Amino acid sequence: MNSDTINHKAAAIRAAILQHEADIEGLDREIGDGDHYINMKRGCEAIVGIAPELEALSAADALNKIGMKLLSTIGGASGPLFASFFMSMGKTLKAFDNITTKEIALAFDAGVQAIMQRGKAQAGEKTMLDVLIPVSTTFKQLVEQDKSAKEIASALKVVASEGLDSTRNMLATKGRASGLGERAIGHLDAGAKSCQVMIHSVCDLVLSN
Amino acid sequence: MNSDTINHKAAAIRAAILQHEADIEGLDREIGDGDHYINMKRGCEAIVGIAPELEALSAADALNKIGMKLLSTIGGASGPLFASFFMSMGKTLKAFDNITTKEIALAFDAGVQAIMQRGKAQAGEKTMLDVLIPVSTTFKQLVEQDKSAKEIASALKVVASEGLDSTRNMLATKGRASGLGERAIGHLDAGAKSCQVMIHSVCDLVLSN
Amino acid sequence: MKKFLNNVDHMLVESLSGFATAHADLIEVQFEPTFVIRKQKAKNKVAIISGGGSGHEPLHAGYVGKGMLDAACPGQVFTSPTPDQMLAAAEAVHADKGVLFIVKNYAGDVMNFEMAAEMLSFEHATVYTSDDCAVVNSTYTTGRRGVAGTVIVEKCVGSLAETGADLEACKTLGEKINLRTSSIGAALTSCTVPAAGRPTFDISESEIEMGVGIHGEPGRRREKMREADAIVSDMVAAILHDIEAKQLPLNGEVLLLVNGLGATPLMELYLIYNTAAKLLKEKGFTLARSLVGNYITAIDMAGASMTVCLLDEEIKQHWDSPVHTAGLRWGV
Amino acid sequence: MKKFLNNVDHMLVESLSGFATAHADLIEVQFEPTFVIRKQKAKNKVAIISGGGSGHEPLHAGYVGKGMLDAACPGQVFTSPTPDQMLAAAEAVHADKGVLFIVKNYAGDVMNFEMAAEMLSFEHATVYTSDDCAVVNSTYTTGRRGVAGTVIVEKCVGSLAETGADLEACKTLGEKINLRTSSIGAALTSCTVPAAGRPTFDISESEIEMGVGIHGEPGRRREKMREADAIVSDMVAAILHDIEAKQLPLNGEVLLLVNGLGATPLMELYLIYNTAAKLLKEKGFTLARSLVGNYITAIDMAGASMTVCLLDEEIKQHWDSPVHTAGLRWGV
Ligand SMILES: Nc1ncnc2c1ncn2[C@@H]1O[C@H](COP(=O)(O)OP(=O)(O)O)[C@@H](O)[C@H]1O
Ligand SMILES: Nc1ncnc2c1ncn2[C@@H]1O[C@H](COP(=O)(O)OP(=O)(O)O)[C@@H](O)[C@H]1O
Ligand SMILES: [Mg+2]
Ligand SMILES: [Mg+2]
Ligand SMILES: [Mg+2]
Ligand SMILES: [Mg+2]
Repeated sequence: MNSDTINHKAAAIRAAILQHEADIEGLDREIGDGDHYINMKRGCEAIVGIAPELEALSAADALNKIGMKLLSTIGGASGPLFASFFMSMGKTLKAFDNITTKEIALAFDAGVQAIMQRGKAQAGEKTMLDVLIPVSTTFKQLVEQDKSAKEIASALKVVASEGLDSTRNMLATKGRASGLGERAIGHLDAGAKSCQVMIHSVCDLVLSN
Repeated sequence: MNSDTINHKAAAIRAAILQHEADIEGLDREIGDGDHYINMKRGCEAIVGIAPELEALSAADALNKIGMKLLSTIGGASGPLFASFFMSMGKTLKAFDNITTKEIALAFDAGVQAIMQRGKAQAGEKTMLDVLIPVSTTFKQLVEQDKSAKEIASALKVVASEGLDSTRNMLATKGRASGLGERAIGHLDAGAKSCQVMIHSVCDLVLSN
Repeated sequence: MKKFLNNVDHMLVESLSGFATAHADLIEVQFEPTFVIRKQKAKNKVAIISGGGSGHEPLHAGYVGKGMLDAACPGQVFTSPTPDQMLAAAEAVHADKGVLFIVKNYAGDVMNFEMAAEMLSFEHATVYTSDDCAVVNSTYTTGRRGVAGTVIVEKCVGSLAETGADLEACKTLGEKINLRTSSIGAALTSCTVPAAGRPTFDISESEIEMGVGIHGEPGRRREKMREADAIVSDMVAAILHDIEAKQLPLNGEVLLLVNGLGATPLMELYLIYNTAAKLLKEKGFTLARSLVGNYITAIDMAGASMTVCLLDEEIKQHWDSPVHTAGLRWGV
Repeated sequence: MKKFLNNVDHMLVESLSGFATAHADLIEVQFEPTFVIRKQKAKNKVAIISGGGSGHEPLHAGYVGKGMLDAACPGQVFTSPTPDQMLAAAEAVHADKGVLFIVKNYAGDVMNFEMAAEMLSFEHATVYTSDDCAVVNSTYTTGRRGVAGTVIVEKCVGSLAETGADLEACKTLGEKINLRTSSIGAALTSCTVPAAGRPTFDISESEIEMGVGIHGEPGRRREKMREADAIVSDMVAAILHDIEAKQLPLNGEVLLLVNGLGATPLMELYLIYNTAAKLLKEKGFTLARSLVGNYITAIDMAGASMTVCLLDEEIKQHWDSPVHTAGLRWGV
C-alpha cells in the first residue's frame, strides 16, 4: 500500500458515498438528525481535495493526515470516530517497513479499537461498530488463513452487509438514536450504512484489479 | 318598528351570517386579512346577547345601543363603520314619534352617510358602501313611490346583490385590499357580502310576514 | 392548523394572562376592556399609548415599560382594538401632560383610535405610522401601511416622553421618524389566523409574496422564489426608491432592522441582514444601528421585513436611551 | 424547502457574517476555523467557551458577551464543531485562569470537545448539560441530552466567571445548575435541515412528537394532538417526575423558561407559560424568574420546550447579574 493507492481508494469511496446519498441521508433522518450524509460528503471532498499533499507522504503518514483532516472537517459524532480510526491506522503502520495485507489488517483492527475507545461503545449498540467489528475480526482471520486479497475482499463485503443488517433490530444505546428507545428498532444505523458502503467500494477496487 | 322586531331581525341576521361563514370568511382571506367573518359573528352574538336589555328600550334607543355595543365588540374596520351606522340610525329615529317605512328609509340613509363620513369613502371603492349606497337610494325612491313593504323588500334584495356583484371588477381604494392594486380585481368585497347577506335576511323577514 | 391552543375564543385572554404572570415585575394586564399598562405608572409625562390587532407579538404589549409605551391595547387577532379599550387605557395612564396615540395606518386602527380620540376628555394627539413602501401612497388609496417602523417610532417617542417633553414635541418626533423610515416585507408562506383555522393564502414552493403586510394580506406581487440575495436586493431597491421619492438623502447613518414575521429562523434573518448591510454600505450609507429578530410578527408566517430608518442625532439619542420592556431591553 | 438562502454550503458563513456586522460593537467572528469571541477580550477570568451544531440560534454565538460566554464555536447545521475550532477559540480568549467548556451532552459534541480538551495546553474543565428529561438516563444510553437548560448554565456560569472565580468553582456551579434543571420539548412539526432540503420527519395534522430534542430527532413518543392544556400538563408532569427522581424538593423558587423551537408564535408560548405557571404554583412552587421566547431553537420547527430550574440564592444572583449579548441583555 502507498499513498497513490490511498488516493485511488479515497476517490472510489467518495463516489460510492455520493451514489448512496438517498440511503444514508434517509437513515439519519429516520432515527438521527439528518446530517450524516452531508457530513460524510464533506469529509470525502476534503480528502479528495488534499490528494496532491497526500501523494508526497508515506502510507502511514497519509492515513494520519487523513485522520487529522477528517477531524477538522466532519464534526458530529462520526468526525472524531473516523478521525480516530485513520490516525490510529497510520500510527500502527508507521511501525512497519513493509506493508502487506497482514499489516493492513492489523492497522484496521487498531483503527476499530480506537473508535471503540473514543465512542465508549461495543458491538450491538446500533452503530458503525456493528459493521466494523465483524469486518475486522474476519479480516484478521482470513489473513491468518493466508487467503488471497480477492478472497478476503469478497468475504468482507458479505460480512459488512450482514453487520449492517444486524443493526436493524437493535435498540440504540449509543449516539443520537439512543434517545428513541424502542422506536429505533426496525431502522438501520446510518453510520453502519456508510461503513458498509465504504468497505464495499474498497473491496470492489481490490476485486477489479 | 319597535325593539321587539329589532331583536327578531338581529336573530335573523345572526343566523344568516353564520350560514354564510364560508363565503364571507373566504372573501376576506382572498383580498383582506381573513377576520371579517369572525368579526361579524362576534358582533352578532353580542347583539343577540343583549336582547333582554334592548326589549326595554324604544327603537331609537335600541339602535343606538346596538351601535355602541358593536363599537366595543367588533373592532377592525367594520366595527366603527357598523357602529356609526346604527348610532346614526338611532339618532335619526329619535326625532320621530311614529316610525313607518319612510322614517326607516331616512334613518337608513343617515346610517349610510355616517359610514361614508367615518370611512371617508364613496361608492366605487370596493367596500360595503357599494351595497349600502344603492340600497339606500332605491329604498328612498320606493318609499317616495308609496310601494308596499313587500315590494320594497323584493326590490332591495335585487339591488343589494347587484351592488355586491359590482365590487367584483373594482379596484379597491379603501380598506385593506387597497394595498393590492390590480390584484383585487376579480374578487368580491367581504364587507359588501356581509351587507348583502344582512339586507337579504331582513328583507326575507318582511317578505315572509 | 396545529397550534398550542385550547379554545380559539380564549386564546387571547390565556396568552395575555401568561404574559402578565411572566412579566409581573414590569406590566399589568386588565380585562374588559383589555389593555396592558406599566406596573409603575409614570408621572408628569405624555402618556404614550399604542395598540392594534393581536398576532404581531411582541408588538405592542411587549413594548410597554420604562422608556417606551405607557399602555397597549391588544385587539382580537388581526383586528384593531375597540375605542373603549383606548379610553380605559388612557384613563389609567394619563399623567397630566396629554395622551399620544401611536397608530399603524390601517382603516380599522385609524377609525377605532379616531373614535376613541373623539370621546377622550384629555389633551391628545395621534401619530400614524405608514412606513410600508410596498403600498404606493396616492390619493386613491387608504395610504401606506404601518409595519416594523412602528417599533422605532414607539421606542424613540417613548424615550422623548420620558424626558418630560410635551405632546406636540412627541408627535413631531414620531412623524419625523415615520417620514424617515421605509419598510418592505416578503413572505415565503402564509400565516394561519387561529379563528379561520387555515392559511390565509395559498402559495407554492416556488413562489413568494413580495410587498406583503403583517396580516397575511396578499402582497403587491406574487413572484418566483429566488435565491436570498436576489430577493434582498429587490427589497433594498424598493427602500432606496422610496427614500429617493421622499427626497431624503441617500447617505448618512441608518438603523437597519431585519424583522422576522414569525416562523423564520434567526440564521436566515442574519443572512438577509448580511446582504442588505453590504448593499446599503455600497450605496454610501453607514450602518450605525441594527436590530435583527422577531419584533413585529404575522402570527406564524415564514418571511421577513426590512426597515431602514435614516438617523439623525436626535433619533439616535432616543434609540440608544434605556428601555425596559418585555420585548426590548437595554441600559437597565 | 423554502428558505432565505443562496447556497447551502455558504449559508453558515453568510449568516455569521451578518451576525458579525449587526453586533460589531459586541463580538467578532473568525473563520477557518470558525469561532465567535467578545470584542473586548476579558482579563483575569476563567474563559467560558461553548459551541455545538448551528441551527439553534441565538445559542451559542448569541450568548457571547459580557456576563456570559467568552467564545462560541458554531458547527455546521446540527453537527458539532470540530476540535480545531475549540482550540483556536481557547487560544484567543484564555486569560490565565483556565478554560471551561460548556458542552451539551450529545455523542458528537462530547467527543469533539473531548479531543480538543486532550490537545489543549491550558488548564481546563468541562461541564456537560443534560437537562432533557425525555431521555431516561441509564447506563445503557449515552444519557440525557442537553437542551434549553444550557442557556441557564451559560448565563450563570458566565456571571460567576466574571467575578474572578476559579475554574473549579465555575465547573461546580455549572454542574449544580444542570442537576437542578429539567426540560422537555414537544414538536408540532419537523424542522428542515437546509442541506437535506426536506423535513426530517413526517407528522400529520393530528399528531405531536412528545419529548423531542433540538435536532429534529424523533421524540420519545408520537402522540395524538390535544388541546394545549393537556400537552402542557403532560410536560409539567414529566418535569415534576424528574425533580422527584433526582430527590430534589418539589417546592421553592423556580425559573420557568418556555422556549420556542423556531416557528412558534410568542402568543402560543405565553399561553403555554400561563398554564405551566398555574400548575407549578398549585404544586407549591414560586415563579421567581421567567423567560419566554426563542432562546434555543431547532431551525424552523413549530414546537416548544419547557424548562424548570430550581433556584437558590446563588443561582438567582447569577441569573440577575448584568449580561450584554446579542441574545440576552439586561442590567447594561
Ligand atoms: N459512541 C459511538 N460509537 C460508535 N459510533 C457512533 C457513536 N455515536 C454515534 N455513532 C455513529 O455515528 C453515526 C452518526 O453520525 P453523524 O450523523 O455524522 O453524527 P451526529 O450523530 O452527531 O449527527 C451513527 O449512525 C453511528 O453509527
Ligand atoms: N373606509 C371604508 N369605508 C367603508 N367600508 C370599509 C372601509 N374600509 C374597510 N371597509 C369595509 O370593511 C371590510 C373589512 O372589515 P373587517 O375585515 O372586519 O376589518 P379589517 O379590514 O380591519 O380586517 C371591507 O371588506 C370593506 O367592506
Ligand atoms: Mg447525524
Ligand atoms: Mg379583515
Ligand atoms: Mg382585520
Ligand atoms: Mg448531527
